[in-house]
Amino acid sequence: MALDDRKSDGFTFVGTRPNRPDGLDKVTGRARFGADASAPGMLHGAILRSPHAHARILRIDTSKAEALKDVKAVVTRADFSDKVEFAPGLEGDFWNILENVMAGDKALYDGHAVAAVAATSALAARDALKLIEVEYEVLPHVTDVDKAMLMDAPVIRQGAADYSVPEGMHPNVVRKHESGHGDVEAGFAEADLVIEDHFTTEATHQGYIEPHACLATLGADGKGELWCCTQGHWIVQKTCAALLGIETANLRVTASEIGGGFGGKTTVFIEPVALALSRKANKPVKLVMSRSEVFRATGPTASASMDIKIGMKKDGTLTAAQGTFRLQGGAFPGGPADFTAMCAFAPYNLPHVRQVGYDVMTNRPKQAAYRAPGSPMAAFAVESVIDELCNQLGLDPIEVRLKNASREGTKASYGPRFQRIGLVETLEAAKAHPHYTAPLKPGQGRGISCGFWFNHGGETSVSLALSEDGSAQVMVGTPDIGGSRASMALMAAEVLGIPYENIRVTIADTATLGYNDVSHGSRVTYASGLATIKAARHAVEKLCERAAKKWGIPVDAVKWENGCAVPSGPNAGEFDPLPLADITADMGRTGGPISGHFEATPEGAGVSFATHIVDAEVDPETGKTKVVRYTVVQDAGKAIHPTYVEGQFQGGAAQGIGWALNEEYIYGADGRLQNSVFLDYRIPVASDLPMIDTVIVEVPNPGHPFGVRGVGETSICPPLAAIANAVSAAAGARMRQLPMSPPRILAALKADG
Amino acid sequence: MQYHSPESFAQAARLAAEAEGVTRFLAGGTDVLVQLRADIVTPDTLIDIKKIPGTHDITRNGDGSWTLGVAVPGAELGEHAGLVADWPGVVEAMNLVGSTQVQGRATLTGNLCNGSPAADSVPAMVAASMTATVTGPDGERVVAVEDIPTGPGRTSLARGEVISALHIPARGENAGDAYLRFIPRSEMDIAVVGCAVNLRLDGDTITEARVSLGAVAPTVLLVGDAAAAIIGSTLDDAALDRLAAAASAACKPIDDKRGTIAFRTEVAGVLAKRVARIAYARAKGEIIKGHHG
Amino acid sequence: MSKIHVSTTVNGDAVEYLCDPRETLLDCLRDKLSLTGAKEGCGTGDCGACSVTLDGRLVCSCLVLGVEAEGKEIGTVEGIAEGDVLHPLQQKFIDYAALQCGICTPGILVAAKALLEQNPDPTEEEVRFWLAGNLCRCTGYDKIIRAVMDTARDMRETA
Amino acid sequence: MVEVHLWSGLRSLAGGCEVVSVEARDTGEMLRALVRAHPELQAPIDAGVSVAIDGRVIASGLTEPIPDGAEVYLMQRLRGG
Repeated sequence: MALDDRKSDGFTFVGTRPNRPDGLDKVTGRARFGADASAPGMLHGAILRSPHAHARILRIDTSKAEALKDVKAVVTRADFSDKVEFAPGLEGDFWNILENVMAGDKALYDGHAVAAVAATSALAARDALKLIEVEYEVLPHVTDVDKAMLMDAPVIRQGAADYSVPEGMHPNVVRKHESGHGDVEAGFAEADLVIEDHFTTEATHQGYIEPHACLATLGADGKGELWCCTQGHWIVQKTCAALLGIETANLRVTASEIGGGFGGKTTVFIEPVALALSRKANKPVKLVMSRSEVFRATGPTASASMDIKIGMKKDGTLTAAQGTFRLQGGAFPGGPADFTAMCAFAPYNLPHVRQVGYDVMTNRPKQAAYRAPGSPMAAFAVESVIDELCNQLGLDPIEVRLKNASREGTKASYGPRFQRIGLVETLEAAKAHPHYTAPLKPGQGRGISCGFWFNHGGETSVSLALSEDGSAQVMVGTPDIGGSRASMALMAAEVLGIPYENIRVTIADTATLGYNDVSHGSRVTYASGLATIKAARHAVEKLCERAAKKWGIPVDAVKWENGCAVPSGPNAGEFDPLPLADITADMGRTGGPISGHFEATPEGAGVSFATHIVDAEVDPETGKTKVVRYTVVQDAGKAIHPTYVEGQFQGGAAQGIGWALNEEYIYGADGRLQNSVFLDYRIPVASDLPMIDTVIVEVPNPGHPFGVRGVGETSICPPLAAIANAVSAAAGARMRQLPMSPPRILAALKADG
Repeated sequence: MQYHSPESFAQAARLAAEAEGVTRFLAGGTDVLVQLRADIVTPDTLIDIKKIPGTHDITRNGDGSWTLGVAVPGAELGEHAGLVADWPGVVEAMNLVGSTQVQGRATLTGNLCNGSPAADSVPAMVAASMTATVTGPDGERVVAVEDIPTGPGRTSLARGEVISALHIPARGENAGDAYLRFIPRSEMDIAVVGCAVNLRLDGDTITEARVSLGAVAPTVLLVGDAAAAIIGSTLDDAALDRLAAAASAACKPIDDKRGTIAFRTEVAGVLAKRVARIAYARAKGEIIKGHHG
Repeated sequence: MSKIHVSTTVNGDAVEYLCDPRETLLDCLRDKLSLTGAKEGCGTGDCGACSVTLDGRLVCSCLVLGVEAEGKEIGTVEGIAEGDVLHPLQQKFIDYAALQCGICTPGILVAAKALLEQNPDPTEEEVRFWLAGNLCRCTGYDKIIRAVMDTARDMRETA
Repeated sequence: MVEVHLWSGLRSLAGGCEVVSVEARDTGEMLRALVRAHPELQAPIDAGVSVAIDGRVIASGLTEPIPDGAEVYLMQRLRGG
């Protein structure tokens, strides 16, 4: 462990490991998640979903359902309904979201919502769905990314492509990204060995344990209340208001405790439907997805088909790299092909590099962000080829990566030069870790991989209010997914100099704080943390002003130290330190309440890198893989609460293990999802995993007052490749397709043997 | 849905015989409730048999045979030292079904009547020559376990018939049974292939054997050729190879989301060898715990 | 469809409710008794978030019908603490940061408590297999397993 | 003058140029100037771009100052998960 409770870095609170403020609520069952709310007179909603992958909706007859006494509202998008439930005339992203939450002319994937009911009980709502008659004209469908690009593929939607797609491509190709520098052909000519290979990954789901849930109230006066589990309630507010045709400020959204998101709760699915039902029924409506609905109709990640070509000299120097990345993002534009391309070669200093990404539509659910969207699959393909180059040239994989690693000043594969980054430090720490040199047993293989993610800032508002007794309330707008209340309180305590326990952090609703971007892009500790620090500093300025006034000296002669106003130097005068609580005790009579604020869009989220080491054991007779040892090394910039940083590292690794070995969306020939339950969508269980060791590297981010870099996403970038490299070593056969399921590994063993 | 909790099997059979529409019996409920919840099967009549006397009992009969109540959950089988000592294969097969939580509810009878070709406990019950008492409107009959499933989701039970007890023969001397399955994870999956072996020794030589396979055909397979491959042997390498070949040859699997034809066929042979070794060691008196016992 | 009257005991308190025979015990706990500590993560017995004890036996409350609770003793996460004194597992989960989002935590606590009551000295492997039916997507299980093992150690020492 | 480096997918919209020189003191001015110079760049800029100034990535801000001689790259707009 790189950090402990001994403080040697000038921080008092930051870097310690106190208990999270919401711990008690969460171990006693008291914490209220999305489905835990209810309201007087509440109705229960349910959604009817298309059983077809692609079908024209010819007719929807809701009359039998509406005739039921228990049914209070039915909504559809149908133009032939008397009243349009959703706002007409939407364009762009809002139109795409509306089309996704309730199908228009066509059902675009198995599970696409086509109608919804609100009834007096959940059972009554489910029963009512069975009485809704939908007449479909089933259309040809396509769910595979490569097939969707073929000229004879069914067209999901004409005209969805943007400016970037060259003429002559299939209409399902909706965006193209191309970047790089140098002359890759010249670079390949300089290489002693060039490897070119093809890789695929399947779509995986974020797999949060809490299904989407909300409780909506919308009256005829256009004023609404919405409670929901979301990674960002302001985006919910903005989107729902647009889809329902009401003013944003008239919809107040409160974020419940959130049972996991990983990117999948950064958009809306059921919330606009619940609001529409509520408006029609004039009663509160609770809508909760089943697990099957979560799998069929919320964002999995994109699947990918990738071609990689990399050249290396005998001494391990990379000469050139080229990649083509085709990402399948479901029935709407948005597959993260651009990020896949931009992240692919970011860890390496390459004189010649070219990357091309294609965003391709298929008859699958609209992909949603999943932890570093696009980057893990790129790392899988690229780091597999680098591993193979090292194998064939007899080179140490960490030495080769160190030799070519991006550093401060390196021209990134995606364009600009890197600022201070910590890739080399993670590689050095991995090399020094006992894991890297530990002996392997027969049948085991070791793999390593690097990973990269950009991280994000985003709009951020924080308000901090002091109480008369000297305690502080911090209101932030980013839902706490994994202990961020604790990090915020630590940063506020650091600035204010008051005990961690005297600070209460609340996730404010949309009516009580300014706009906040979603909890995504690993931005919470970075951006809400920066905002908390600045809001606390703002309050400290005011505290210093009160002290200056009391002492009769200029404010610039007062400084803040250990929770007290003190004279800034001998010339300022002789005054005893004035503790925060002494100032706040009579603040009402010395100028009024003291609060601090921050509202801005921080632009300094430092990019981050990680290096993972993994040992895998393959059963040669069955192809079954067991991950026997795992070590995550990642640059956190500065770990505010190291325990929760470790938790992010471990969680990312575990999700990566699932993605690499067992998780996948399986579609039948009929275009229907075959594994929409946890029984067959196989996320890792406790007995599948070893302990996951962590090393926190700290190369401070110059864009954050305490040096924080986001840590949530980078941790899922290296695992796919690291595990593939370990399995390939153990099996003696290169694995190019995820998941590396036992049948695939056994087939590879047979082909090789 | 009408819910009944009769106090005798005769009453349960009568209710089932007289009921209209779809009838389901409720023991542990771990399949019935999943199907109900997912709108796959919503019974018109649900007959909870857990209030019938004897359904929670594990009884060792005077002749060494066992009678199991139909509502005994897997966890209770696993906690019964005497049963585990006699029939570790049957118990470990049942204990592999689902999670600890599922073990608190799921029953051998339910696993059998659900009719899944991949049911873990069924190959072990077949290898153990278990039988079931079936109570119907016209009385009782005793049926071999392998004659109950007739295809995916289907059984040979007639309308109004309900399994009222399960029976395991007396263990006897120098015998052992075992069950293994292949799943991609370490827990919580449906078997991709399952295999049970039950055998008896005279000295080092196998004198009796039953080998059964799950998840490789529409119903559980009792593979006579596989048993013949090891009977008379000391489970030497040649016998094991013959066993594997016979097991693989018996497979009539499908390609589906859980496995391929080639994979199932290959792994059936691999498992058969591994299971036979465990059963053999147990017959020799070694205590070998289940894979996570 | 007529509803059925059920009398049962939850966390030691006698309670009653009326339920449709199709409703699960989880539905009844959450919607009729407002005990929302048990969560529905899957509804198919695959995630363990709804774990409760039924006459002392660990079960998924989504796989038990509400009507089956008649005359039974049910234990939920809300009954784990003794008044304001947390169960050692609860305290250790906070101390170890053995939760991130917290949605799986109630089920894991109920399951881990059942384990320690039956096996006060479990191996890591035993803990992992016992909890295999409790999915956690945030933590990678590392801190959860450590918290359970360390609680077991503490409880053995104080016993 | 600011030299703005385009990602290669944009070059066909900018007369094949890899680098476009514009007069601009901040990111917003720079983007407006790019569109004036090459109107076809309107579509990608409307779709969203980020800007790297001497390696510091500005995800969306239009008011970030651009110092003289800074190395400026356009990037696809950054999002997260």
